[in-house]
Amino acid sequence: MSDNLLTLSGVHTHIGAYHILHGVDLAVPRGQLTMLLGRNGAGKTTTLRTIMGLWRASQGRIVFNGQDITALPTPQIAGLGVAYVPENMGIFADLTVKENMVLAARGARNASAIDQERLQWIFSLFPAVEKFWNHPAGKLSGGQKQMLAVSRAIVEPRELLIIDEPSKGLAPAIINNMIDAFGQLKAKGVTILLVEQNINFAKRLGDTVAVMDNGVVVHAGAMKELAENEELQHSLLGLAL
Amino acid sequence: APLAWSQANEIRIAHIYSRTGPLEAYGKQTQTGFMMGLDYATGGTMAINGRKLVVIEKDDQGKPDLGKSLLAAAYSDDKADVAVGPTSSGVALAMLPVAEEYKKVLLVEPAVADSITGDKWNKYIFRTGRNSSQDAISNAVAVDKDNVSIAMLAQDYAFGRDGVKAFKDALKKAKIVHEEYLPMTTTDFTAGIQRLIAALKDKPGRKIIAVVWAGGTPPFNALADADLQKRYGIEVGTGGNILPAMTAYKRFPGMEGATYYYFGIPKNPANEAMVSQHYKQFKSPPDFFTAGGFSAAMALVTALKKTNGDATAAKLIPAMEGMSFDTPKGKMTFRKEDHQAMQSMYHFKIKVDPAFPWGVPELVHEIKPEEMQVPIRNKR
Amino acid sequence: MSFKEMDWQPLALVPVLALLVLPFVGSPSTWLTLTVAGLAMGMIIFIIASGLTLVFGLMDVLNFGHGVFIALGAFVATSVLGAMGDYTGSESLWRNLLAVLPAMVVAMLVAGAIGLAFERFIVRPVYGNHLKQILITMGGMIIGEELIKVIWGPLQIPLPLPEGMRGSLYLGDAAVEKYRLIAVVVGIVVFGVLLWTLTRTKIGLLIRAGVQDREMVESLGYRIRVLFVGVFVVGSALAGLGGVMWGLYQQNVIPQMGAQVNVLIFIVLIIGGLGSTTGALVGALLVGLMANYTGFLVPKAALFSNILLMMAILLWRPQGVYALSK
Amino acid sequence: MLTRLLSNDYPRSRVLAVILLAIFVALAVTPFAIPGVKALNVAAKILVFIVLVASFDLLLGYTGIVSFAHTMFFGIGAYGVAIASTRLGAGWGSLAIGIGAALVLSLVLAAAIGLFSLRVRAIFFSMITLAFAAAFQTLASQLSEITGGEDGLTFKMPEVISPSFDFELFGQAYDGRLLCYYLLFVVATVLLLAMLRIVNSPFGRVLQAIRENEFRAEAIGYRVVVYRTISSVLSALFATLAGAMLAIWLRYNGPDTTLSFEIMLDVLLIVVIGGMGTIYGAAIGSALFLVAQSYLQDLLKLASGAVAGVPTLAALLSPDRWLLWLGLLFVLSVYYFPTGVVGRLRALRAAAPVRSPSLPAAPAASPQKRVQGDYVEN
Amino acid sequence: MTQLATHDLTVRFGGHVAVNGVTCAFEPGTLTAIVGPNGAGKTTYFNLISGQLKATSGTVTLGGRDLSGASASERTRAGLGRAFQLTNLFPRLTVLENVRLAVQATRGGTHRRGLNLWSVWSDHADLLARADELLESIALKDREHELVANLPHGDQRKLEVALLMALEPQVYMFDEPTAGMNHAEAPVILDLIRKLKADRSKTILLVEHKMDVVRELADRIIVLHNGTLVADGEPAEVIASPVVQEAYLGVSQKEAA
Ligand SMILES: Nc1ncnc2c1ncn2[C@@H]1O[C@H](COP(=O)(O)OP(=O)(O)OP(=O)(O)O)[C@@H](O)[C@H]1O
Ligand SMILES: Nc1ncnc2c1ncn2[C@@H]1O[C@H](COP(=O)(O)OP(=O)(O)OP(=O)(O)O)[C@@H](O)[C@H]1O
Ligand SMILES: [Mg+2]
Ligand SMILES: [Mg+2]
Repeated sequence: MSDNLLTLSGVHTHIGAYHILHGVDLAVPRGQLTMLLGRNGAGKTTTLRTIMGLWRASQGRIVFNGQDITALPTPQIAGLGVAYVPENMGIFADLTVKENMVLAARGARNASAIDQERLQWIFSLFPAVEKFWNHPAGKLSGGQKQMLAVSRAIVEPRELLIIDEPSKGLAPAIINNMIDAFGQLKAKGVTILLVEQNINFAKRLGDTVAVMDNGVVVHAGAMKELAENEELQHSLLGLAL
Repeated sequence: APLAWSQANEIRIAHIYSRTGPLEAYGKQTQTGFMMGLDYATGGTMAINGRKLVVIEKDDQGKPDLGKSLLAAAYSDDKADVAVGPTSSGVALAMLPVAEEYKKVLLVEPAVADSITGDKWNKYIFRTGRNSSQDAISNAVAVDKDNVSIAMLAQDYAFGRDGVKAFKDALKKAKIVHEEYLPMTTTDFTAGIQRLIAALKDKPGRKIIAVVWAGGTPPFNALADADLQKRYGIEVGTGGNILPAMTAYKRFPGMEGATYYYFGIPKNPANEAMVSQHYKQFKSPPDFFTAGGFSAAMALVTALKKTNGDATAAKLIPAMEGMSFDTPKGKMTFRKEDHQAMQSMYHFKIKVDPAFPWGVPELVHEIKPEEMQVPIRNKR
Repeated sequence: MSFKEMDWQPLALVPVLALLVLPFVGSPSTWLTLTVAGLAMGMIIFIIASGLTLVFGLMDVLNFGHGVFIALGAFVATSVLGAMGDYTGSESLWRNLLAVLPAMVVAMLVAGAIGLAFERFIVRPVYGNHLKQILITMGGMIIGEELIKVIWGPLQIPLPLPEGMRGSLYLGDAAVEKYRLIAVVVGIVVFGVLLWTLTRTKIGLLIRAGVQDREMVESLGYRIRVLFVGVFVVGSALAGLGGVMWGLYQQNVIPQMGAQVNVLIFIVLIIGGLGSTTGALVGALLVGLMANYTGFLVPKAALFSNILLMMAILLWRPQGVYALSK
Repeated sequence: MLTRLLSNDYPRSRVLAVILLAIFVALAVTPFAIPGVKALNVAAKILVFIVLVASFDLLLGYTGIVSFAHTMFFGIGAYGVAIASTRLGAGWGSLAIGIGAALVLSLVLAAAIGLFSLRVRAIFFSMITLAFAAAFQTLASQLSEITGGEDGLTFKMPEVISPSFDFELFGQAYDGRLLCYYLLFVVATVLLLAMLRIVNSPFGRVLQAIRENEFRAEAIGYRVVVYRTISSVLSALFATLAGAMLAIWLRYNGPDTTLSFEIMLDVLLIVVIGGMGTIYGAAIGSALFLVAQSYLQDLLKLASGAVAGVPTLAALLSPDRWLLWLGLLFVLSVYYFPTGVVGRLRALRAAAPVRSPSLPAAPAASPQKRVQGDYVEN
Repeated sequence: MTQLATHDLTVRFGGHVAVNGVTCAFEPGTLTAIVGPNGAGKTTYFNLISGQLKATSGTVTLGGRDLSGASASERTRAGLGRAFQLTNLFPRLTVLENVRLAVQATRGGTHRRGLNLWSVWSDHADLLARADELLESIALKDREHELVANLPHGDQRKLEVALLMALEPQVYMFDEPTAGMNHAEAPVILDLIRKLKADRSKTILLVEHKMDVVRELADRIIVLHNGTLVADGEPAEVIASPVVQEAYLGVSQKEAA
């Protein structure tokens, strides 16, 4: 089935006086893992923030699950079943790990109300989350914070996961765990949109790929196709997968 | 030039007072009284010898530096001949040298600090308002009996300390057993009252806590709640105040003290005129500072009549020194030495009358100027 | 927080301080009077500061305009109580309460409503920027104070305590004003409700998270704006309640009364540690006690007792007695 | 030459340059151009406030320290002059002694405060200074033997700068106040240029770095304590001089005149109206604000006269409610001048070319880092 | 020879020992990679060396000089330079000003390490020249007047490294310098590090999770696990060791075989 859970068409975004996105067209197929690649400053983060309504698109349309969300306020977009992990991880440093998780679990009033099975699964993926359960999140190591950020996004079932560079700062062992986790989530029908620099990640997980440059999507297609075409990789990314 | 002509035909009076700021309420009463007084004293013509009285109002906001520049601007830019005001003592003290610089009269009303007619005085300064000593001495006269022990409760700044000192100096028979100074901003009086109780409770004879307090949160409710009379036989005494502040007096029936003015006390035509006029305009009786403003106006008009409308200091000063004039408080006289108006004060006793929201002071005795030895503190 | 995890040291500070000064005061009855009055005063201070524990402590909004809601509450009370002379004049405490309770409710409603507008027009543009908060809320404060003067006049207005609440009760030789006991009851209720809401619901967490990273909280799907508005309104309403209590305590109200208590309540919050309700209570009680003890023992120092207390506490715990994490 | 004088920190906007020049010229000719004592008083006060506000900008705009105790130093300067002139009599000698002693006291206090500021959270520090300033004001009125208490001190100045000194110029009669005014004018200009030099020195840049990220400034090798303390001290010394200027002009000083919280607020507001971290903002802000403040009541008098028939409106426009409008000014200035007049004007100029650096990011763009010291590194 | 050494360096947070008795010396001219699982204590170890954290016990010495009691800024001036894992810049200053501040921080000169109150900053042309050179080397010259807050993440990471370069310290500590950096950009940083290595007089410490980078650059690897130093040696040897294979790379023995 090739219907798209999320589509952006002709999205322009301005930040202050700067014109950052110049008509982004992007389709995220349902149940697949989409990779968003591109140089530093290409506009990947800006695209994700625009989807979440954290920046406002000045032109164009964003449609999620058949609903136009271009002008919806952020909480409502999240309420439709979107989880977002920003580039800076968005950890509440003054709150404990537990409190961070409780907030992420919208249905739970306190820690004991979080789905225990799911929580155990998260603990098995990211042992640090369990180990530092009652510690202030601000004191975690860089990688531990990243784990917490991803844990928050998956603590409850969501239709779409949007993650800005999930593997940043993680040790290889943990990256493996994360790849497994995304695989399991995908199997459950979750759609995932990732910005990622890690090649292993991209190769092992990606179904579809979009490459951005200068605020527009310059290539979109199947991951396989890009992985096999070295010439294309060079011209788009200047790298070999 | 037409301007010069019109000015020649005018007597320009600057009234500088707290239209805004912490003393806004007092300042406005003064202004009301002052205008009523001018109207009354000129028989409604607002002119003397054909020269119109023009009042220029200025707002010192209770700030001394501002008052100072306003007075200079009034004398120089607005060509005021004389000035009246201000509300606060601090502002008045800053203004005094300006009058001297411009060689024009400043009639102080109602600022009370002794030093205005004391060591900071200069010959351009007159005052119709009572000074701290007059306040304190009259209050002392009201309670000064044999076998009386007094503990003072005062605000810890110049006004409070001066008041206590003058009070002490005026006492002949009664004994001061304790002085309690509390910060001006005190709201919780428990500690102070405990100290007062400790100082007074075992004293023989009559025991009185004499309060010198102006503005802020007055201690009367706290004193009343402590049930001092019942528990220790301790009475409370204090001076007069503006009417809203006297609601607290309701809880002290029989309390004695001395006041500068209460509209029901003095019996004279000026007071009757002022009270009826005030009721007509505002549906309420005139208050403490209204009487002051009225008196200042009467002093000024009396003096100007004496000089045939000449408002220069050279003419006004000799005319005003020793001059007597009528006021709502009866006759006042500018004493020659320090230009302080000598005046009656009223020894009262509080009665509770449900018709009034405040405790009503009933006259016990009018303390005539002759009965008070108000010290002269200035150097001529 | 479980009973065991609770940090008891700051709470112990209150009785320790009280016992320490006993020998200096000497007379036990005086000591009792001072202590009970000080604690009760602390409770009143807590009530007026409670709104700010939400607004400043939790939302991190340096609201210098908080005092205006205190004044507003007090002025509304003068109007309400003034219209209910029958009830306030009665000797019966119950009839008095029938007058005071509506006054409280109306004051809270009015203060809350104004708080809504205040949040919308004054505070909303400056979340997260302390400096601008100081300025703009200061402006709000001045405007509010002047509007009070326009409506009620610039004069001091008496707010007499209802008959039945006046006077004192006696514990042996020590006297305690009745009104202070009422304040203690109100204070305990406010404290209980606040503590319950903040620890037993997610609201406290959400606000703290929202202050750190608003966007993230929104990305998690919470409508933080609505929550902030709500909390601000509740904070303002509590200030209104505090105003009624404070006005009745002083028995007269002036438009500047809010500005006068501003510094005091900030001190209480700093001593308590931002965001902690229990801390605010401890801070208020300490301030109340210290004022009475120094006022009795070294009156000269009473003026500076709050500041000295604050400095001492900050030297002990630079974040206040109960700092949230960190 | 001009570059040296302005420390290579040009206004960077034509409109701004014109306004600054206009203010400078206006202040220079006020005594001759505008008659009246009031105008002269306003102009003198503007001169004093330019120095005071710029000194505060050094602390707030450049170092990022929010202190409410700044008027304390202003007061110390004024009291220095006041007490010395009262005790030792009018004279240049007593002025020098008074100012000298005040500078020393300010230096010690500011150093102590600067050191203390590192111990506690920034926001706590501001609240503490608030309490501290209140305590200092109380102290000043308590020590009435020395300071004249609530009533303050009235004193005299050396003959040449006193009103009693009359002289003639081009056939016109003038008095010593004119000379006093020009003394202030010269001093204010010199002090302002000095501060401009300081903020544009390598030191000034380090202060900005500390404001932006104290943690990192320390990490790249700057001893933050030292810079902070020096900045506190410098700003206190300039404020002290401003206080001395005011006392010389007024020949009066009292707690309300230099120590009150109201002045602190005015200073804050002026910094923000003018534009934080620009120094030039101090000049523009002071001129705007003081003129508005001084003539607001007069203006309202006219306005309320015009609407005398409408009761509520008349009540709102009554000159007695001038504070209401001042309050509104606070609110509106934060709304419409978030970066101050200077920031606004510079942005106008910068808006033309796209992707210009000096355009500030939209307010919501960068999530505010809350308090300095929050940078918990891992 | 200026040698960096830590002796029995330990820090405790409550009951948690984040760095546990690490004794290690680093020679000039070598690049030592520090690897270990997340939370192993790598960043904390850096913090202890550079003075962001005070050690519970143990010492840090540089060229025999004991720096254990010194503040962070003192250590920087003594020659310990450090880049951060989470970007940590001066957001509302321009790119150029950021670098210039770092250039003037550790070196004397007429600017006297930024203590000169009475000269105009823009007159110090030598600072400008050096800053320009550095920006050139990280390919950020064209954005030098941009406010740092407006840079994309990757460029901020590059600037982070440039600040360290500007200090010209004896010891360079990089904490995951290429995290979040695109593969087209990362080489810029890696080139810089290579150049430093070539200099042979600098001591370089590198925390990095990307094993290909480590393999290429490191002369020596040390492994931290739960705060303890568990392996130290030649790269190939250490990577092959069971601790690294299992605890870090997550490869079980079977798979590796
Ligand atoms: N707050 C802002 N203000 C101005 N410009 C911004 C802002 N945030 C981002 N930009 C600009 O927008 C462009 C795109 O940035 P964005 O963060 O989307 O890039 P990115 O593809 O995510 O890069 P990276 O891989 O480095 O994270 C960059 O040129 C950046 O300078
Ligand atoms: N200030 C602190 N207070 C309490 N615990 C801390 C503090 N700093 C670090 N820790 C803890 O010490 C441990 C080591 O953290 P560190 O940041 O050194 O890890 P790391 O090896 O750099 O990990 P990563 O690869 O994820 O960056 C972590 O478990 C962390 O939670
Ligand atoms: Mg990005
Ligand atoms: Mg790390």
